Amino acid sequence: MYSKTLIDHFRNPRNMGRMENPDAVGKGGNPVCGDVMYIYLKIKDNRIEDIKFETFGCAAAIGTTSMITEMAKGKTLEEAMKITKKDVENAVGGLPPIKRHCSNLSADVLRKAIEKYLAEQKAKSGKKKGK
Amino acid sequence: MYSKTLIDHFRNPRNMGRMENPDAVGKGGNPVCGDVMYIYLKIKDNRIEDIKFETFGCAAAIGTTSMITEMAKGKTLEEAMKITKKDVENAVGGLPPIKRHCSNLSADVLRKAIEKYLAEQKAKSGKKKGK
Amino acid sequence: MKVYMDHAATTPVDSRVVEAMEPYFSDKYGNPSSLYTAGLEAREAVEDARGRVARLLNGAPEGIIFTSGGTESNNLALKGVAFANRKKGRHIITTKIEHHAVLEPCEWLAKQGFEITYLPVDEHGLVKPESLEEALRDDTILVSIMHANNEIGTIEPIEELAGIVKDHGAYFHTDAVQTYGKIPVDVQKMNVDLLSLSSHKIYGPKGVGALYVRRGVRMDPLLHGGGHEFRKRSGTENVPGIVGLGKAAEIAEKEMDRDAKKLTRLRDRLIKGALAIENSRLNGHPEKRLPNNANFVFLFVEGESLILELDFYGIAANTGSACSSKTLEPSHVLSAIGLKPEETHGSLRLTLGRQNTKEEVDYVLEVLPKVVGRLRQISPFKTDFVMEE
Amino acid sequence: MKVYMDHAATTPVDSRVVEAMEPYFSDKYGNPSSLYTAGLEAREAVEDARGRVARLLNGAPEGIIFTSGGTESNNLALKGVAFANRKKGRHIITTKIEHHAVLEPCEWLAKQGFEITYLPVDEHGLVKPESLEEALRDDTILVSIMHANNEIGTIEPIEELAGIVKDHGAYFHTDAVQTYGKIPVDVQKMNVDLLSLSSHKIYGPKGVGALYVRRGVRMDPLLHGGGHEFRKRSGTENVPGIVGLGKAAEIAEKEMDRDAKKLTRLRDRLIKGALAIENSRLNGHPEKRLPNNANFVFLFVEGESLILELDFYGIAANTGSACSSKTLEPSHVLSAIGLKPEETHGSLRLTLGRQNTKEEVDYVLEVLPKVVGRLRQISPFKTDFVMEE
Ligand SMILES: Cc1ncc(COP(=O)(O)O)c(C=O)c1O
Ligand SMILES: Cc1ncc(COP(=O)(O)O)c(C=O)c1O
Repeated sequence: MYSKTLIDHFRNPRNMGRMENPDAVGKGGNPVCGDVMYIYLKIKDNRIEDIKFETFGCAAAIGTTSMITEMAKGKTLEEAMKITKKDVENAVGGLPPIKRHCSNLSADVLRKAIEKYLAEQKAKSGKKKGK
Repeated sequence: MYSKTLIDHFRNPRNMGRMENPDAVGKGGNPVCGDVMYIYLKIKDNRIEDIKFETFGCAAAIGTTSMITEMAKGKTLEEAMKITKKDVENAVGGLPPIKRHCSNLSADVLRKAIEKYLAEQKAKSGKKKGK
Repeated sequence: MKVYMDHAATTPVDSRVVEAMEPYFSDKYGNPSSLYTAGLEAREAVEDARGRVARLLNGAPEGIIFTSGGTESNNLALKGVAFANRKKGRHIITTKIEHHAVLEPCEWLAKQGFEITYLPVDEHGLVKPESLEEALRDDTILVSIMHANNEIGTIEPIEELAGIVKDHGAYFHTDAVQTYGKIPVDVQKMNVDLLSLSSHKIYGPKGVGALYVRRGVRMDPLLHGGGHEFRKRSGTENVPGIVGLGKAAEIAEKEMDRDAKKLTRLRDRLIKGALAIENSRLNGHPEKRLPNNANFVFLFVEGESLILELDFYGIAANTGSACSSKTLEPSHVLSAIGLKPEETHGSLRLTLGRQNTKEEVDYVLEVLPKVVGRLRQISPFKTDFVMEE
Repeated sequence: MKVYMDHAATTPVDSRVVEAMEPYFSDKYGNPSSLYTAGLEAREAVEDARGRVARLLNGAPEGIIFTSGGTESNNLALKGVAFANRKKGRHIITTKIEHHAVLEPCEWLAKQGFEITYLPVDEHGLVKPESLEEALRDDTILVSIMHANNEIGTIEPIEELAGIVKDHGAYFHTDAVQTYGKIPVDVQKMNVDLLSLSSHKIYGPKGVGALYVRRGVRMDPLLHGGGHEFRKRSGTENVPGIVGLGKAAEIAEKEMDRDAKKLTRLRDRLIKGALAIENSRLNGHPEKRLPNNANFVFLFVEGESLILELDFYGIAANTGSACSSKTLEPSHVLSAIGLKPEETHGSLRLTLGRQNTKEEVDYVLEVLPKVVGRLRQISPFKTDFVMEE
């Protein structure tokens, strides 16, 4: 059912846990549906310096979130935002069809985190300018 | 399915074959239905002196006809006429329900033969009287 | 000597099949729906079998729906298509010589408001393509014609018959229970939408079969439940049974051609020998027949007696006689090819299998005249069925 | 250590059962409908099994209809009764916690013009007799309530429920797939007209089951064909499967009481130990539950993850989590007893069997806290399901 890679990420999740004072947080999913991901980012010079995650959900949800943290770490925000669901799916070696939609949300969550960060930065610099 | 007794009568039919110059013949069944019995009688002093049969049909048909020839042989006509379907069925050690009706006709055929014989005798003696 | 010649009724399970099944009883016993290792193992075995079964009919694995046997496959095909398409139409076409597992569902569907046309066959049991053409109507939703007949062995021209239906919009189903694994079956070439097969006719275990369903066919399930078998047939998968059917298909794929050649030779020897008995006749088509099927009429004897008598000689055979059936009705197939009722009583079916030998055939040919002779001796009919008065 | 604790899903076939089945594959392979010795031999084996299966539910052997499993038995009961009695009425009563093999046929029947009432259950999964009384109507033809629930193990008061229906004229069916062979089942005492059972849940082979039908019940067949099984279920009999079920019933008759006592002890040890994990809860009734069933919720973890993680430790278990189902819907049973969706995700079902030992239970109790702990560490929820914004 699951690839070796996915199972490895499920069993040995990378970058797992909450982050103190993150620069950005992305949240996605819904406990009612059974999959919730939190992605925490430390950003420096437009680059993801550190990344952490917490996931409530099935092996696919945990494994793909773990995977994206590896993929995103060290990338620029622009690069990181280009990571798609499909990229994550490919990186974990494929997913059962039924898992593609609801459990593979990490790319959205990461993008949301970055967008929020960028919007905040903009607002801040706007404020600065506005001052 | 069939009792040992029936199978024995099927495999080793008693009194089997056509009879030359019988005193009476009973016929029953229908080739369309798959069961036909002929019973031939030699009668002397109101008693069945000899009896033979021919049967086209299933093992139940062959076995029960064979059985009735043994039961009837030596009996008076009155005694022989009292043999019922049920008597034959009991004598062969029972029959599968589905076989009770269509294949167990020999009692009827024997009765028919005797009745015909008695009617002929009556007609003959009537004629004699009438003369 | 023990001679089993009723392979159209059922076959012994091939020892290689038994061996393949064995681990799945007490060792790899997981439920294929389960997520843990034992479940995945069972799932893999089921999917492996699905692939093998599919390959032997040249169809997609996703088209194979495992069932409990030929009867369920036929019921699923007929009722499944009927219920799902009844807004389109309520007319179904089949033939007079189908197995009861097609005729009875049709009669039940007739009670539910469907209209059934039963095509006639010629004296050899062949469906005439023209009769199908004539019977097709705008509201015909399904045509079901068997690939080969189980009693007389006649092989129908399915490719041609399905070709007629192809542009019409009705689905074409064929009951291939007597052909799959015995002669080539190719759903692409035959152009069929649904095809029934059964494991115990091809040296696999009883209690398992399959329905091939072409992608896109609209049908309701017959067994509703947990959504197994692509939501078309629910129920915990019969894993050892399915593995057994898969193995039987694999063996058939390799050995079918060789078997068919051998069986044809034996069959022809059997037919030639048996027809030397007087007042005998061959039923079915002289050439277009299953390699393993011989079906005779021996006048003036009755089939059930014949079977029991042969059994004493260790020979297992079958008959279309009314006396041997649960309903006391003579074979509808023999009637459909024009036999009179009194003739159908004397029918004998011998169906050969993988294990049968020339010696066995010769033994049957030695016993048969004796047995027929003895029963004719008991019978009042010797030259004709007329009852003298 | 390998620990199988998913016996409600399926069981290993008992080695005595395998042994009983073996002769019927390649040796005594006759078709029970055949007239010759091999056929009679097979018939005898089938009837012998029928007697054993009947005895374990205190019914007449003629009431046992062999099927391909629990799903077919349920479908046959529901659709068979519905179609044969629809002139009398079109109302059927069942419950919200039935197996899919009852719910799905009901939904299909609803599309065919039947009306279905789904009774609610209380927080322990019990059907309230009053709710059945209220639901009964003049046109109610069938009531179907399961004997024990497969997920939470709650045992329903069938005797009382069937008593309510008795004088009403509707038939009463119970799905006893999880009870037959595990706890006493007596169709006379329970007053049921139809009862479903399945072989692979009681150490028999997959692919066989039975429906008990009380004499006089009006029903249509579901599989039409050659008229097997008292004309109620056609198809060549799965002889080895039926023999296996018969043997499994025979063993259960002898060992059920002893097994139930042992399993209850193990189950209670398991429940006590597991509830020591914080934020955990037992689902189902505290007493009226199957001797082998334990069902928990562990908050803040998801069931599929739990199953996979346990599998790494060699433990086979089950969950009602949506993520583990084909439809991505959470368990309808857990919802019916009032669990919130986020809670159902964390459900874990452990069902014990004949082979399980105290050591295995203790191993599970050692592993379980670790596994739940690890997943909670990964989870963003630690004390509540609230998503902070
Ligand atoms: C042509 C045909 N169709 C269907 C069936 C029914 O198959 P099964 O016995 O597997 O239910 C048979 C055999 O009995 C058959 O010969
Ligand atoms: C209560 C209940 N009913 C019906 C079934 C279906 O039985 P089977 O898997 O034999 O089709 C099951 C098991 O899956 C069950 O637990």
